[in-house]
Amino acid sequence: MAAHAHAVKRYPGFWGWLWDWLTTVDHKKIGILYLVAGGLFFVFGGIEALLIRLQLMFPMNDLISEDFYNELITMHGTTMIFLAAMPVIFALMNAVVPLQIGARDVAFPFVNALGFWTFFFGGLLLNLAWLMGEVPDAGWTAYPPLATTAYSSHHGMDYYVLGLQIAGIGTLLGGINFMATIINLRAPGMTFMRMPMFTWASFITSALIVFAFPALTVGLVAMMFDRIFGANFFNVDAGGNIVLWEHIFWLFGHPEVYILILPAFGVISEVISTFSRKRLFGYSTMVFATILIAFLGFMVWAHHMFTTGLGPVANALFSIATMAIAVPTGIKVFNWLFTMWGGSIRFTAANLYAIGFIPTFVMGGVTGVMLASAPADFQYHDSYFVVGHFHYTIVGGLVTGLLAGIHYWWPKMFGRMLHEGLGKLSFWFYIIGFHLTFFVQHFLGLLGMPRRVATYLPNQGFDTMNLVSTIGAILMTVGIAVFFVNVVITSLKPRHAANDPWEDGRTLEWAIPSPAPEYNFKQIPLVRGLDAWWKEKMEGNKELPPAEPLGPIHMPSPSILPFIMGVGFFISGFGFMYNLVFAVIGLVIVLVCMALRSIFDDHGYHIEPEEPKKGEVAA
Amino acid sequence: MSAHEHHAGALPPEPEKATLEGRNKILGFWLFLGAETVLFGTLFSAYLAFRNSVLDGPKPEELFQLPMTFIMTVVLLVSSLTSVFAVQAMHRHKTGQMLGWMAVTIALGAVFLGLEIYEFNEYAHEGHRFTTSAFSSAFYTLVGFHGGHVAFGILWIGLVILQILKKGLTVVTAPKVYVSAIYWHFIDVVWVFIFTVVYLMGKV
Amino acid sequence: MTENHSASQPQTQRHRVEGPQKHIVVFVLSMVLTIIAFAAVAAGKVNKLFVIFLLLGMAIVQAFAQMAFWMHMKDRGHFFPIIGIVGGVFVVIMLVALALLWTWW
Amino acid sequence: MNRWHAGKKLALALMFGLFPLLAACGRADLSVLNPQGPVAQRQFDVLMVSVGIMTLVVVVVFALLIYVLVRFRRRRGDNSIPEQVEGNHKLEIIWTVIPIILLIILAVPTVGAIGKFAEDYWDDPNAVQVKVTAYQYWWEFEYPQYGITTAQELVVPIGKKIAFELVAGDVKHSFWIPAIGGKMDNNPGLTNRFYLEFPTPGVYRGRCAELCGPSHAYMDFKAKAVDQASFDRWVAAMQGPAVLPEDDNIREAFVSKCLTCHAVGDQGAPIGPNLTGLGSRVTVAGILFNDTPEQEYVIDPAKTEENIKVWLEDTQKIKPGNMMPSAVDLQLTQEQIDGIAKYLANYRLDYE
Repeated sequence: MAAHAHAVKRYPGFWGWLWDWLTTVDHKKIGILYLVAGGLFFVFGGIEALLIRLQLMFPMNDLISEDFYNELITMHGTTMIFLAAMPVIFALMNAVVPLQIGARDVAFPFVNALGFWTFFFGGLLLNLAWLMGEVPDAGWTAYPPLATTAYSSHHGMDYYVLGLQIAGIGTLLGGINFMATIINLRAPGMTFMRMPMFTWASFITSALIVFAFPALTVGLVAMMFDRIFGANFFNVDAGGNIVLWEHIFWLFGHPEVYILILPAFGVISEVISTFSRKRLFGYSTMVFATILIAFLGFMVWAHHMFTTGLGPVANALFSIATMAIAVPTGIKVFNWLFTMWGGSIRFTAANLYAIGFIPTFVMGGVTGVMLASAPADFQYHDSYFVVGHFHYTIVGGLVTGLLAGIHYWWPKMFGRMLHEGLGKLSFWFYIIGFHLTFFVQHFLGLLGMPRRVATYLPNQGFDTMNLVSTIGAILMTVGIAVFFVNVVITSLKPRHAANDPWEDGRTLEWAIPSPAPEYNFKQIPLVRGLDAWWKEKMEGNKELPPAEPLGPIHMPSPSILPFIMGVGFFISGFGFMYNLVFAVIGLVIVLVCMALRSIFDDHGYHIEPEEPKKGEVAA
Repeated sequence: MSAHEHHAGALPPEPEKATLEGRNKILGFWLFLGAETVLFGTLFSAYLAFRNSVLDGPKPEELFQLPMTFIMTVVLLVSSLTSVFAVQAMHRHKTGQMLGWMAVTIALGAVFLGLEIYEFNEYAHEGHRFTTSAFSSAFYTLVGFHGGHVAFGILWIGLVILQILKKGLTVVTAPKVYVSAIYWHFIDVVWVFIFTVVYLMGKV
Repeated sequence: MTENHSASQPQTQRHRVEGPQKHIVVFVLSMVLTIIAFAAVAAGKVNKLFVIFLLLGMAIVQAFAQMAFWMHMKDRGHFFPIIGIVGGVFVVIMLVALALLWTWW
Repeated sequence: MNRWHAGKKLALALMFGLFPLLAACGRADLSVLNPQGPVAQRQFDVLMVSVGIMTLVVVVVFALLIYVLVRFRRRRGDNSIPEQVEGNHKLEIIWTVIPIILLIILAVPTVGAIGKFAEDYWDDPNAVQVKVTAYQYWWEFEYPQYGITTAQELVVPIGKKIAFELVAGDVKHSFWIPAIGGKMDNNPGLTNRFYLEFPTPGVYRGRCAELCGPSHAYMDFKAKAVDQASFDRWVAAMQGPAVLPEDDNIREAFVSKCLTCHAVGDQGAPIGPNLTGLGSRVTVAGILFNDTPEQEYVIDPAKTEENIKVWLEDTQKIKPGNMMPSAVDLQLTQEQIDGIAKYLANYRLDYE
């Protein structure tokens, strides 16, 4: 991760390098920070997953204790969703969206850095639970009363509540930032209906974040007040009600599922279209389908609660609403297939992941429709069938999509091409391992295995399938390990990726050098249609038409304040658990930083654009 | 377009929207208010769910005093109006007037906050504490979150006043005035629903 | 989405100096609605369900007026602010419906 | 023991693509795919409708995908630019309308079954009422019509509607007997009602489906369906006076150490699981089986005795986090342990 030429004052050596990364407000660098942090948490979550699978490899296995097992499942779920999947999504959004809309940066570069550091310190706080020996253990859904102090008296769930609260603030800031960026910073000519599909997906995802995360915030506040200040939201004896938590959690939680999957849809649309050399089939329908999915996503949360006892009317309504989501999703799948139809499909590693996504996600989608049927869900609910289903959507869908996106945009982010052979090898290990792991889990559920069990009795017909599942998990691990090897090998190679390394790039990011210069575009481009870069290439142009004359480029100054604010939140999180004085100190740090940011105007600095250098354009 | 293109004395008619940064700020803040709407909505739904879970504590109709609530409502409503006047003064580039109205706004906000603290104190003496019941927890969380927003608004507008005194009204400071005013109105609108749903409907 | 103006263009706005009249009208309206609301509750003899709907109706009218005028949502260029608030309100409606339905159930 | 129906199995195997591991549809007393009662059968029918529709969708997508990948792969040296198709409204309408039709086909039986399962038989005089209270890692079954309470092993008559009222005593649990019917949650502070039917006599495995703590995996119970005459005899036996250990020393220990939390018949305290007729139960603590490998669910009292001792020796080892102290903490002598185990293993209700 080398830093490139920087026009502001830079300090030499390691500390200068570190300072550069701690203070950066450049969306491309923040994207890399998100990718590194997300990758780190992904490794944590992956180790947890592997331990879970090893424990379940044999009946009545005693590799790990029941307590530890519950800690593992809780941390695995929480880490993977909030600390691995979300940041990698933000990594791609940061790396790509400003480039795709022809912008120099996001709307709020400072807030962008703040969002990252807040997320990072929230995640760190949550994972410090391992070191402190008091680990969350009530499942990632944290249903009370199991998650209240009456049944979980140690600080484990406090780490969950406070860590997620802090990470959630970061995510909310990111969501607002990307909405504002996409609304206000599109290049001239880039109308909404000319935006690349990934940008659309990012826009809708950001909107979902803005409207869904506050509900989680309130849920976590209520849980925190219950746990720390003796409130009674979920205390049945004092008139509280546990179902409130389930409603609030899933009112956030279901949109969260679409927050996760929509960016993957966006990635697939880009990758498949590029490697088929064809424009996206039915672009406007795709946009409409995305909006519809997001809208319906808010009206289906109670399908996670069919067995809670909401009554037949609610169950019927939520069943039908849930089934309705299958329609726009189905439209998307067929539009991808017909994007490839008549195209000229190139099987790069990125495209393999994207193509692998389609059947895998379809299988996750159809089991989703099966789950939507409330009476049958009485059987599936909280069984391994559900585990199989949501791993098909979140791993088979989201993670596969993210891996496609990472392979696809890696040259734009780092200026180097990932090794194709290793990429393909990792794909085959990953996809075969994935299906081995999770396909059998549907049947385990149907044969009567509940989820979240630390072990199971022999002689119930579970043994073989659990063994197969564990072998699959090991294969998947190999696939991911090959990917990491690929990353390491690639980082050692020279940085010589071309502007448009896939040669069939369609959108604006492929018109500029890889990696993009600090200011992205020397001149803000004029966008003349959908797939703007493709259009220019087809007309024989070597560059985008500029929308402004060459001139000094204004850049925002780096700042250490976002990092300090993250630290402030971190201190305050600890303080809420152990000593309220520190909670206050942490929050005061945050407020003081906010005031400092307001008082001292950021005048930024200017980059004088040089004449095009030969070295900048790849030979 | 950067802040440097505008110099003092050549302030545009709507200085808050003169720069891209200003427009970004206003848009981003509106989106934040969308999130705040959900935040308060969730708190309202928790309150509504628990409005009857009073246990041994005082019931809402015994607890709430209409005259007090009415005074608080009027104070906040007037402060919202003075906040509009501040923005109007800004549009006319009358910095002094603007600062005056902002000062009035935060003064009224402080009165509101003082009354709320007094009110909470009274309730606690009547046995309506944070931990009494699910109803009391939900009440204090909802109304307390609103009070926290008022307190933050006072600090914020105060800081903006100090900045204007130091830097004057420019295209950099104008968006701060505008955005803090929008925030203040939003708090007032939330209070409209609090006095309706919590206090008045609790007395019906 | 029919919105297709390019947002990076500076918005050219004509200078209109607003008088305070409209805002005072909104203030008076808000005050009147507030007084009616408090009076309806203080009177205490009216039909309960009617009062609740009256209170909610008046709160919505008052909030709407304040957002339209004081928060300038009626002005041009407020498409996305409206989306933001409407989106939030949509989620809130789901939430409040949830709270009410579930406590009745 | 696995009485699966050949036709159903064949259909399933075809549907799921002849998955070799699905050699059987699982245990008849446990599997969703092997329904043993009308509720589970109806749920299975909805499942099959959805599996049918979804298989169709998956087959179409896979076929299209494979065709596209083979037919339109890029040949070496091919630099032609394909036609940039914008879309096709006719096609898009087709793949909007067909899924809607498929979903309606699924929605109709779904809504019908929701209505069916929402029927409340609690006040039906012909139904048997069972109040199920779930505690951390054990189940209490109260029969308000008969004034009796048992634990861990639900005994029900065949052919009647069993009306359940579900509640939790501590954290949230979920009551699930897969072969008989889908689950319903036991919520603290809220009651849920639903019903099940057991047409065939036999033992069915039930379990907790909601994460409830470290021993969630061990929170199993059994449902024993017997004919009406046997059920009546069982009720009568349960209603009868408690049988206490004959040996004075053992009785004294049992009353002072066990009956402070447990109950037998009309004696003891209703804090922990009721122990009346423990010797007739298939398991100790829900997971230690008292039967022999040769004959499933035929109780061997010697094994019961052994299991009770295993349980008493270290309850936290069998079910971590449960509330029951081990023998050491109760200061039971080895002689008392043996005596109590023998007494409980032989405390059988003669009803079958």
